[in-house]
Amino acid sequence: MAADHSRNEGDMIGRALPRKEDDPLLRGLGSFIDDIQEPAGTLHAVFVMSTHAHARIVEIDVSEAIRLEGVVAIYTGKELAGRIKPITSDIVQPGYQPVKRQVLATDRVRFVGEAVAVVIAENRYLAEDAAELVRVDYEELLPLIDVDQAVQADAPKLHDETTGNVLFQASFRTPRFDEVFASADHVVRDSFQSHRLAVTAMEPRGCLAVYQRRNDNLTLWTSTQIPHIVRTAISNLLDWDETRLRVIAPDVGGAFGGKCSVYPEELLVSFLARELNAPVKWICDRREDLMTTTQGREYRFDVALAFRKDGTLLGALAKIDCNIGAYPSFPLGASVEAGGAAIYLPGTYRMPEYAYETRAITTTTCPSGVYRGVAAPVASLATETLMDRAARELGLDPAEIRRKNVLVASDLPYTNAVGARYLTGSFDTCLERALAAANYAEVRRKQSGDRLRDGKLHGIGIASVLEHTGQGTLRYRQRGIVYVPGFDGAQVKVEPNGRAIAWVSQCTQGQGHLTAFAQIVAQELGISIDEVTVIEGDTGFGPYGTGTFASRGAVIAGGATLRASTRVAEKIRRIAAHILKVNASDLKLSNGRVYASGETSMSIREVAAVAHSMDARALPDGESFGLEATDYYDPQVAPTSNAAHIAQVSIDPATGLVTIESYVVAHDCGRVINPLIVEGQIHGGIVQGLSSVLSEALRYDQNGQPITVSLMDYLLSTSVDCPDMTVLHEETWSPGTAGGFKGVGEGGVIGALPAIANAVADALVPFDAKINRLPLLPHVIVELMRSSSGLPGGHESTALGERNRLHDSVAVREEHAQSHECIS
Amino acid sequence: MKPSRFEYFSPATAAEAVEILANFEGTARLLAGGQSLVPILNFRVFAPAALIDLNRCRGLDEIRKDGTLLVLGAMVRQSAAETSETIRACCPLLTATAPFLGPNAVRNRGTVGGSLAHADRVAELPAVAVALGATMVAEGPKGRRDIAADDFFLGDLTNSLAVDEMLREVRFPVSSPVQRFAFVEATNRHHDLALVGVALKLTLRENRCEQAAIVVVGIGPKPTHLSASERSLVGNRLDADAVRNASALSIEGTEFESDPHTPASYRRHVLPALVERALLQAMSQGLSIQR
Amino acid sequence: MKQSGEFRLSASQANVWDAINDPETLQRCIPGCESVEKISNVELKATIKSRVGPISATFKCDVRLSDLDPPNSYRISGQGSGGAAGFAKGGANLKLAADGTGTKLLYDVDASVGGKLAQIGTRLIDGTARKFADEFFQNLAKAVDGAPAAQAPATAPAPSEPATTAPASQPKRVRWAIGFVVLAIAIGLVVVYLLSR
Amino acid sequence: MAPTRHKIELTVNGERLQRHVEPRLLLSDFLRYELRLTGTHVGCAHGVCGACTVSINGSTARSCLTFAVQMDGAVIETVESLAPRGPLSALQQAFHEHHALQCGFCTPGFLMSARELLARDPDPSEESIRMALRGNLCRCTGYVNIVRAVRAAAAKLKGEGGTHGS
Repeated sequence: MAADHSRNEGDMIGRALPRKEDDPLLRGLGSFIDDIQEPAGTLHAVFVMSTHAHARIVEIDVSEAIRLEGVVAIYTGKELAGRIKPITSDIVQPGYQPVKRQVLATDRVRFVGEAVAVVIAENRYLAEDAAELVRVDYEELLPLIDVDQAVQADAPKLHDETTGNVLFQASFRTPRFDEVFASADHVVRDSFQSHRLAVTAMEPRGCLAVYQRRNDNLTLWTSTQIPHIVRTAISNLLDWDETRLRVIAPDVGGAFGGKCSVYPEELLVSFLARELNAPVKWICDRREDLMTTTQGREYRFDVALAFRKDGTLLGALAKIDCNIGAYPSFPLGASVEAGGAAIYLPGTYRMPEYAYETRAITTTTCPSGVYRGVAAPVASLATETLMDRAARELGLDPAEIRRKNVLVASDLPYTNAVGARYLTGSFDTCLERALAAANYAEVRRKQSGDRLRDGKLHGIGIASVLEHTGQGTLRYRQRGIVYVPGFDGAQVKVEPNGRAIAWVSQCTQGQGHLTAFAQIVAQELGISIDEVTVIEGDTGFGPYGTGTFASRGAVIAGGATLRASTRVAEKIRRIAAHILKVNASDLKLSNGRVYASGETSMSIREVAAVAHSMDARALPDGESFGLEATDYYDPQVAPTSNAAHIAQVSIDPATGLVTIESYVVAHDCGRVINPLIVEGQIHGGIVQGLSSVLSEALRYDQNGQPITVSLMDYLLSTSVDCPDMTVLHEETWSPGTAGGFKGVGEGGVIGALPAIANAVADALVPFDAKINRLPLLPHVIVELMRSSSGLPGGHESTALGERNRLHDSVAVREEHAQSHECIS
Repeated sequence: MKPSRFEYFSPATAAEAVEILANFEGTARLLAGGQSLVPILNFRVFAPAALIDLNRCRGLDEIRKDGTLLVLGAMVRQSAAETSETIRACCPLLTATAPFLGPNAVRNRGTVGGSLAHADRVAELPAVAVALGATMVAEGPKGRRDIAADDFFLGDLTNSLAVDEMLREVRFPVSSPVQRFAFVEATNRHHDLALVGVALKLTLRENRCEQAAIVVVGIGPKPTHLSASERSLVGNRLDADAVRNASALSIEGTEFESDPHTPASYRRHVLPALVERALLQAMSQGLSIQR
Repeated sequence: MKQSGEFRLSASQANVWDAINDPETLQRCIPGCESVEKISNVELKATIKSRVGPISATFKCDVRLSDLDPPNSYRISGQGSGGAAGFAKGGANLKLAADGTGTKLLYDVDASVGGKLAQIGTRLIDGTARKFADEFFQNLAKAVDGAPAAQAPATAPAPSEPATTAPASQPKRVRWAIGFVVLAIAIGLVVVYLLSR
Repeated sequence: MAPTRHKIELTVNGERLQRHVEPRLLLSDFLRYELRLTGTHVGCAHGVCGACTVSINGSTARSCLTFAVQMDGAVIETVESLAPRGPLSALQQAFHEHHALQCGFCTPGFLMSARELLARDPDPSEESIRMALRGNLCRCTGYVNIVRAVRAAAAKLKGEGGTHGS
């Protein structure tokens, strides 16, 4: 199946080239929002944030604050209500209720951190001084922290315009589901509660708006993944001619979904620049970021998997509730997580029968949004965890049950239970390669006697995962997400000097577009990547597009770049053919020249000169001047990438601290443009997963106060928590996408959650520990061990004694486990 | 996250600093390394009228062996615990604890005195100071006075310095060859703040324990002696039973506090293991830092 | 935050009830109580300066009293606002019961806090609450018994800066006393921040 | 009332400067806004993320936890000093070749921390590299290629017996 796409000497695509974008970043010459030299007279905005999770705003007194020296203006929600339209994600989908969000809360606040007023002052220090003096009088209302509170019959309704607090619900059931599930030999089920996460890009959000009264033009620099959508939103919500708006995403310091929404601050700062006729800047600080940037992945997955005795998977049942917080994000809306959660659950396995009910529920917590992997990491956590449990209960090794059920060549192309098409994949190959590289059989043998070695419990965990990538217009139309176009575009242009420039409609936040897309252009035009410049993230140039998220960069922007480049290459051939008096089809582009069979050739620079009428030789009849093409791309089938992850962990039985000992991943993202960049994406995804399994968690107290608003309390993994990694590449090109590319941005995190959780569960097999909650902080691990039926002694035992007894109990349980654990 | 306004003073001598401190009657704050203070200023949960910067005070950075005492000026940086041969020779426990005190950039700037005066419940140095029986030398308008480490820590962020006093220097007894030390801790991430930290000092004669100091931080507002464990060791041979016994007794009469992130039950659970580890480490003459 | 406790005082129930209703006694007993102003028979305003180490905040508190059953029990509830610092809410049921010659005082407190300090100072919440309760009962014990209360944990010496006491312009006897305990506890929760290094 | 400004004289990246600063001005803001040395980034402003790491008198420090007014007489180096012009330093080059940066926001802090490590320990083990970088958060790379790059730079510098990092 993995057709041999052998690479040619001189190919640019597929090379591990260091990135073109690195140099300025390494010299400290990056251009992140707050690095941009702001014009003289720039004013600084600071927001007054709600201290209550749910309350009525009785009065806002700015009298003291406005008197402060250096304060220019203060606006409250009431003053702006009529002047900036509310943000509304009116998704067109049955079971969906749209909700309005005012850019500043007017009468009611719905989460701690919601902005109730904005202070504009000469500098940030003064603005913060003034913000402290704004007095807000609240009348408290009942907070709704979790979905159970929010769906109770007597729960207060959070939004006047809806019925109840369920903003979206959908369900699905394959025709034979009930009968198959009823007749299954074995069913494993559990309720998985995933915890809320902060995206925590190292650069928090921010924007700078510069207004020109002369022509009512606005340029907004904003740290975003979706500059075109931001521009359209400003135009719609501020009634501003879109042709007078330019949105620029400069260097963006990470995004991961957190900058994939249009935020009130972007609208406000734009509004204020025009209102005050002055440049206005807002930089989100870290506390604000942890309180207001869209948060992710607070779901409950009640999942059941049905099997035959022999371990054959028959089907899955899922009931999913998503806590989407106080407001849906825009443009993706309230259904993106709940819908995705249901769609992503069938992974890399033959799963003929499937039924789900899914709901998106609004609560008085920070709005949620897409975060790297969206619901897929938790969906995989649920299915992969239950796979392991089923294996143990059916006397199979975790590797064995996966071998039995993972899709193989003969299954492909495969249409899963919810209708998603997998054209190609290397599910079984990746699994086997990862098992071999991790030396799985040997590890099991070593472990079989005793999981306790050198005073630590050792475990190994497998995950076989699917990544839905490169979703185009069709997927967004199906889901009724009307403000997300789904296509992207590129304009490729060869200048008179024979060098190429490409304007691409996406923007890059570290994924290396400026290098990867240059490789595509260079490959098509037969020039070196040093002769190609890629420009992104500026709505002032090039075609309209959707943006960079959901692993759509290489597939869709890459596809658009490829198509535009191909058309430019064709034109080069036509012109050269005319001049060299040969057939265009006989011409090859490489090393900056156009070669005909034999000796005849001319340089692309000469062709460019001709095309720009800077050469005695004329263009062929009917050929237009210039050497450029614009094209768009929208893949007909969203390509699926796949991977197998294997983690090995050790646990300190006394403290419960988990250490990742080794990590292997074999993955397949189709045709690889730049292996260096692909591996970087995988490493980063895995560590974001690792971090969320082991330590990250946003928490709210019973009143909805966020209690993880600093990086002292919101725990990101550091270099000493992370292992080195082995990454193995499979390349089954996608026949459904231009260039055969598949996406790779999210696979790492999708696999890391289940692989690490399963490894920890494996280390804790002697305790029958069932993992259905994250993060696995030391106190959680200790609880898992102590609640274990069989572990003698409680906390009174000394560690020494406990270790001895632990040793015994491990041995005992191992024997027990042995009896139905066949080692692969 | 920008601090509120404050007046700034940069005195050249401790005497000057104390004088300014007195003038502000408790509304001024001393600035040492700033690694704990500046964050709370940036968050604006603390807005002193003035900061008195000790970084230019002469003599506060001295490291000196004075007979049986190792004297550290209040401004000796935490990094010195690693780099100073004098400290390594006189107080190996300080050196062994250094890697726990946060990353290099923090230790380069953060001071030993500042960490002690900040009296943070999750900080390691207070445990070390108490275990070693250090003496805090306070300087005020009426001159200097000694405060035993045991009496210095009153609770969260609270020490026994008067409003017009500063911590001038810290005196650690120079350790002897018959002494053994260890520091171990339980953390949420590798090398994180101490959920529970244990500092240990044993004095041995013919393999009998003559003296034992076992001090825990992280379980409550201030460093606490594990008296029952200490008593159980004194006068006895250090064998496996003694270790098991001392570690079992560590939770005897010990109070454990919860916080919204970590339950008291966890702290109670890990303390015996940490005490055992510290003892085993000390017995194997481990000053090898355990990860 | 929930906390309940019990203290034994050697003074009689009547004396304890009187003591905890005597404004001067209260101002001495309640950590950081600066002023008290009676609004009505069931409402009262108070200013409490709460401090942990260097960090302090002044809270304007509204107290409400209910379920009065002198000299036995009442329900007290209130909330304090510290402006930008945040806010605290508290409520408690308090009971006095004769216990031989002495008096048993039972309290059961429910307090919560919000705003910046609460969000940032999470790690010390329980400890601070306990400290406030302990300090009050220590002071109370001294006031009524002239001796430390039975089974009272060792109390800390006065912090570096004693809370200043503003002239209290309240009528002779007000029955608000224990309300302040609640507020003191609640507010105590707020006023902590801990970012070590 | 306008705040009193204090005069400071300091050396930044080899250049002697004199400025008047308000006491509360953070060093990070002074470098970024007054000197336009925007390579030093602010990722948390409470001393955890390490993006603002600079060198003060030869030792790394968090510029978000230091006030400019304290820097009178100090010698400060920022990421801009690593390769002011011409080719990248060995450390920067290793970061480039090993794809040790993605979004690049945290990179200046990592470079300053790694530079100090290599100056103190020319031949660090993987463990000591990870220890030395644990005060710098990266959300993109998973630290894998950063650690590999620092090892490669160490090897290269040892080969050259050359100056560390810069």
